[in-house]
Amino acid sequence: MAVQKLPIAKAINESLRTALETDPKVLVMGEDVGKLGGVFRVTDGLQKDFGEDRVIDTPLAESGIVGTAIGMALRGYRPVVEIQFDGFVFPAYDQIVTQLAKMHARALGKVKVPVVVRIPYGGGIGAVEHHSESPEALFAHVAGLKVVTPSNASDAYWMLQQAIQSDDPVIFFEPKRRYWDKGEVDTEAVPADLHKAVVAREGTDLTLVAYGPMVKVCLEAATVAAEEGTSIEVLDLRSISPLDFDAVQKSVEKTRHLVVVHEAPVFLGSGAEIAARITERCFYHLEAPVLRVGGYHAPYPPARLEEEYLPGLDRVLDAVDRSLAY
Amino acid sequence: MAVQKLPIAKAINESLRTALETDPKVLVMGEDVGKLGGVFRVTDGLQKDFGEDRVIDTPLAESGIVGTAIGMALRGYRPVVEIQFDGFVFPAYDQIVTQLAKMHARALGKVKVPVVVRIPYGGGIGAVEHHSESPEALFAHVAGLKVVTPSNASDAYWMLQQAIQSDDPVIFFEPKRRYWDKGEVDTEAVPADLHKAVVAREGTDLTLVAYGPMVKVCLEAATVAAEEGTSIEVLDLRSISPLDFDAVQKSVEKTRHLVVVHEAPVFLGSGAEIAARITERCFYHLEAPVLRVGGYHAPYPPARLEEEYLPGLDRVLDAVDRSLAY
Amino acid sequence: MTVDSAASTGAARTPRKRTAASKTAKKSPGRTAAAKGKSDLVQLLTPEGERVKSTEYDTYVADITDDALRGLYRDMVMARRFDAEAVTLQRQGELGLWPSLLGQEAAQVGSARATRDDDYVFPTYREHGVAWCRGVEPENLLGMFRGVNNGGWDPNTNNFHLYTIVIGSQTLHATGYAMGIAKDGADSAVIAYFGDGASSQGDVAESFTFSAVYNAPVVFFCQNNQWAISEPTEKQTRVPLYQRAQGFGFPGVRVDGNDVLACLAVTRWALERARAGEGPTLVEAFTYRMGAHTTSDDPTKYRADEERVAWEAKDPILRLRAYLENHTDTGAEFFTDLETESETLGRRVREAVRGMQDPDRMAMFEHGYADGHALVDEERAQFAAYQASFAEEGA
Amino acid sequence: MTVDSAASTGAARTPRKRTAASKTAKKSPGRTAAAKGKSDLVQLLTPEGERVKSTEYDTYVADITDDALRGLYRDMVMARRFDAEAVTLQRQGELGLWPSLLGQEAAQVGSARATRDDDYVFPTYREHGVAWCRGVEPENLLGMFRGVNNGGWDPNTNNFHLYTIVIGSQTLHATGYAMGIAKDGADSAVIAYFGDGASSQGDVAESFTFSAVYNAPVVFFCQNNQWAISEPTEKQTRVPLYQRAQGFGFPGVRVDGNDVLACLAVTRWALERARAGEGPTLVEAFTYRMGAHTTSDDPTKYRADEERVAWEAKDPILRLRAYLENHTDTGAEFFTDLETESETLGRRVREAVRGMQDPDRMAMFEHGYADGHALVDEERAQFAAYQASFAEEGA
Ligand SMILES: Cc1ncc(C[n+]2csc(CCOP(=O)(O)OP(=O)(O)O)c2C)c(N)n1
Ligand SMILES: Cc1ncc(C[n+]2csc(CCOP(=O)(O)OP(=O)(O)O)c2C)c(N)n1
Ligand SMILES: [Mg+2]
Ligand SMILES: [Mg+2]
Repeated sequence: MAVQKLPIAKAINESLRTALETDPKVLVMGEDVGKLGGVFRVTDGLQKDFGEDRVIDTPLAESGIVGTAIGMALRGYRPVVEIQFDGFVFPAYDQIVTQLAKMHARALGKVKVPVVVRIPYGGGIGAVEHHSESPEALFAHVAGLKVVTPSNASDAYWMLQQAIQSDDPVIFFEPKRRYWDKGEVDTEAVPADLHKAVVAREGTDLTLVAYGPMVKVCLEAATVAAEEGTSIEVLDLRSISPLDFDAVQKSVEKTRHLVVVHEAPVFLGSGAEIAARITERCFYHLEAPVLRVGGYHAPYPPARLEEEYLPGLDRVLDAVDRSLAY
Repeated sequence: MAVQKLPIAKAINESLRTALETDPKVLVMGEDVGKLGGVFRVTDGLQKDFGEDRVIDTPLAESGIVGTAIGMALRGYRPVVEIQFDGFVFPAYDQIVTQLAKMHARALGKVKVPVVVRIPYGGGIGAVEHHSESPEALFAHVAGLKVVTPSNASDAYWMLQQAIQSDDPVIFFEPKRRYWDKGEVDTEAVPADLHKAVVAREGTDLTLVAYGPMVKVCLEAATVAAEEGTSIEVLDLRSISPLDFDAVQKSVEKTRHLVVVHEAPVFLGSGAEIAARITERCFYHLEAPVLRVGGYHAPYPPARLEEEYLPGLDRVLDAVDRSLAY
Repeated sequence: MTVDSAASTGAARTPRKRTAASKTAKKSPGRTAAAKGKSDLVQLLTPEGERVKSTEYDTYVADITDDALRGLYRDMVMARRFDAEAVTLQRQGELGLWPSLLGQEAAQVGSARATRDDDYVFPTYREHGVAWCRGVEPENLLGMFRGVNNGGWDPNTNNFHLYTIVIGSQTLHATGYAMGIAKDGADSAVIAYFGDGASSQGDVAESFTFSAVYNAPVVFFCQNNQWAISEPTEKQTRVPLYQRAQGFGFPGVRVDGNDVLACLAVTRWALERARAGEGPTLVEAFTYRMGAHTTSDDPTKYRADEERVAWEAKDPILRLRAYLENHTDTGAEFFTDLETESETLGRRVREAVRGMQDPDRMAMFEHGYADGHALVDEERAQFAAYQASFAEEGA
Repeated sequence: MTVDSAASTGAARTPRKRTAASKTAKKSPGRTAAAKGKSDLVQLLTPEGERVKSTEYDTYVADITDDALRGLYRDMVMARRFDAEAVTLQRQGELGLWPSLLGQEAAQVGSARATRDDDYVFPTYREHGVAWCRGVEPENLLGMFRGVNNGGWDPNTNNFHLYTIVIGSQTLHATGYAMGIAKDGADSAVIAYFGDGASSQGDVAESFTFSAVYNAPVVFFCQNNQWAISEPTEKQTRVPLYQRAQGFGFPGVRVDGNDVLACLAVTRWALERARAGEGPTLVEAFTYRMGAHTTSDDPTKYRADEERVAWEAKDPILRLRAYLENHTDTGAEFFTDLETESETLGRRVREAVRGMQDPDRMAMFEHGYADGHALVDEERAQFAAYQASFAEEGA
């Protein structure tokens, strides 16, 4: 059946399954992706159905995982790599930044390295250190990479399809705290462009820009605000590099107020770039400075404090109020 | 003699020498820092004078260098680590981000890891790939690190002294294309606060914010602009984390125009944060959006194109003109 | 943390000078063995609890009296009891996660009791038994798994570093620390724990290189518990792990990780090498993770229960108990007293955890920096004002 | 890139099926040698140019006729000549930098000539001699050192990957590529070059782990040229590097890197192991960097000239010349012709470099992405408009 109601984790699993079925060059690799099906069960059942040769349990070495994936891509494969948690991508950072991101340009376009790096990211799951981070800006700043993140099951399915089909390396951030949120997935739909933002809710008074796990929070904020008479437009960015500034601009030209929300620390987070660029593009439209709600300049706190650290409904609405009060 | 005219590289050398002399816990380590004195001769003569035990040629492994430096810091040493070029810091990125940056907080303040990571950075020296990058935003986004960069010999000497004395890990970016620019160093002066910006030139019409290698370009731009009747204030940030927003704000409240210049790619570069935050702080003061001049979203180009890629006088003045034309 | 200091906490640190034993370490046996690439498993106590003679290692445990053996037994039982309590607390929702050491008590207690107070220990996240022997308050280990902090003890109190979660990272810290010891001219040593999975990380290889090149006094203690979450050791290596060391120029030796006496002997030997200036050693403790990887894990997905059952026969505690019962005059009272004592520990830990307060929300702005940071100050102030605004509303 | 394909460029790719030789590789000598930890240097040609018998490796060069030897000699001379020209061009300001291969010709030519066209090569930044044998247009190597590009050839034309500057990275790419070959069921193999310094990088260790675990058909060819810029090999390891492999479960062998015949034989053996499904091999070519690290380097700061002088006596080209002169009917004409040919190469390269155009400034916006990127499009357009504004001003 083409339309199913699936949790995000399962939508990703289905997307991987589709990719493995339709393209023999697609590989899935990572720590514990085989029999265990990944620590989040995202790759559940894939090794059983596609064999150890295509769904590969790797040694515990992230640089090795990405580095060998690059080699396999050079050989014509399309590896989809899983990094177990956000905080464990850094041993692979060198391979991602100096090799994966630059190899196509280095070769003047003569080789392609279509590697997808899947990273469950973000907090809110009560985990220990290194399991709750949002390092997307550290990848988006680097030319040669594309960085995307779905917020719902349908996007999870389709954006991963598109990421795998892309000839560019794609860092695919998965909002782990939303893995079990269900949504409709139409596997025969015509998906939106991978790198375009979508309006998740229309509104007229203020624009909330978010992506991944924060879209849900922003939609809730919009609902609450609506009850209070404020009409909020929620934009789901979906892609952080490239970032759909046109869509943000269009919304802001209408609403004249912009608040950006992400879990990552505010300082040099993607909100900084959005604020800078939208202010440039909409200097005469903005009635208030772009406000940002995000993490603090502190290591991600222990789980018992994460609700204080993470942008929640109250902090988003506070920023909305401050923006509208200008 | 207390006052000397020194090139930046030599000022750093003197600063390391002073540190080695005054604190037996200070160590210098890195690839080729010993007999060779580093590929830029910044550590010239130090091993000869302080021995192999304190000026340590390391195996060729950046993660190992930073990781063992952390261990030595836990033992009470104050290692000053050299990364040979900007593009080679990434193998150490994991140790820097997950260990060095977080260990003090992880231990609830019970341990300190006073490691300085010196990184010659930036382009303009006609080098091959990986030798001309400006990755400062990738460190400044990470809580737990401090990120500084001098633009002249006196700051090179003093800021390194302060970085070594700091109990926090400091990423010390050295503007390699300026290594041979001379300036006066007073080794008995009372230095400015490590994390405060300084006004490098006063002006009234527009503020240029820069750091490291771009300060010189901005000062030149200010000179040219002055001839054309425009009075530019140039702010040398010196510290990127923390970033002295108060100083920028103060200047912008006066000039009402701000242009930020750095070599790093504009997208998610430190200019984004400055633009976002200063717009928030100075929303009613700014007569133009904050403009940014920097690198493009492309891998650092081959040397023959770097002058096109790097912000130069013309591009800075163009931004000045655009800002003032608002 | 010598064997005799059976008291679990707060042992005063007593640095020692080089002993005669350490000076003779040069001619010690395992070194030659390793150089020969000997693949034997060092074992001093069979699974049935019979003492095996070892011309090579017996000298390293010659001082171990029956009392000392009982001390080791007690350590293992206490560690297991503590661990079981933590698993229960996790099930009850008091902890977010717990990585159980079940099955690895001998590897941890044997190696830890070989260390001196002035040695330094760099653990992974599973070294609860080592922490116990080092004198870390057991409840302090639970804070990070409850989510109230990221490391709840002062590493310098017991020379026991914080748990490190990013696999392999700590081996470099251990090496650097050991390099520092060498610089200081001290004769203490460092022990770095890591797992079979960790052996694949580049950092571990780099720590081997650095420690060999600088001849750092560090013992790499690899607990090969056969699994890295769901991956068996074959996914990390195709030869026994202890052999890895040879190619870096230092000896590696495989010890029965479920034999506390052998672990003690081999680690003592390795630490003495370190003290004697002979540089690093790799000890592979061949053991088994009897439980799940953590309380979040479901091992039925990837391993047959027979495997665990087979390893149960090699249980580290049972074999020492068999030895104590059959070859010493340890009375039944010792075991019942110990059970009482361990139950007391369980209760104490349970109460301590339940009484653990959530940190104040402002704590998240603390300790990011030792010397302060303007942005943190700004954000702290904004956050405080924001919180205060609710209070005002409420008022 | 077999020995017979002496033509330097554009050799057609001729994949071969598994040969009898490769099937018998299991019993091959070096493997046992390595397993035994044999430290002998494999040498087939002494520095004086005398042929040394080797029961182990002679079979691997049994097909090497005098003509083939002359081919190898020619390769080395051409590589050296090309290299010298590049050094000169750097001095003249035509190149920004040049890493000379001087002294490493035998290691490079011997190993490269062991590869088949359908094998794949992952070089560092110094494998000019390998590039030559693979048929890469020499002038293409110069682009990145002139600063006109970051890699001036299509890797798939000669199965010769781009130069990799970040030390050690390419060993993982090589391993992944080899894993892909295995997946394809092809019988080609991969050779990964790296230096003594690189052996310390975590990536290299991880490539050893991955290649061993997946039994990937890859040969790790380490040119131990004694120096990593200013650091002697002792700063990277305290035992011979070829031994590193054992601890990862595959053989390592040390070959005289200045003996082109031995390098050919040992690499053939290793490649046949790979083709036969026996997995990775580490070859350490013991050689010497006779020049500076790069044209930017000043070796007088850190090494005694006597060392270089001593190694001159082991020059790879001189020893083969001695052999050719003393043991074959190679006439003087061969050498004079070759000199002419190499001078022609020098001239051609010189002219090609001088004629190399700077790239168009818009090129910096190209190839960042295969599928395009909105921000790049925007910046490209802005930049073009900005440039056009000068044209307008000028007009
Ligand atoms: C760099 C990194 N990658 C992945 C993980 C996730 N992870 C936690 S424990 C573990 C397995 C570790 O296995 P091993 O080293 O054998 O130790 P054990 O858990 O068996 O004690 C993994 C993959 C991590 N913590 N760090
Ligand atoms: C990750 C990294 N760190 C540092 C450098 C700078 N660097 C370039 S070559 C070199 C020495 C390499 O030595 P070796 O591996 O022995 O190769 P060789 O140059 O001798 O051929 C160094 C340190 C680099 N390119 N990459
Ligand atoms: Mg394990
Ligand atoms: Mg070398």
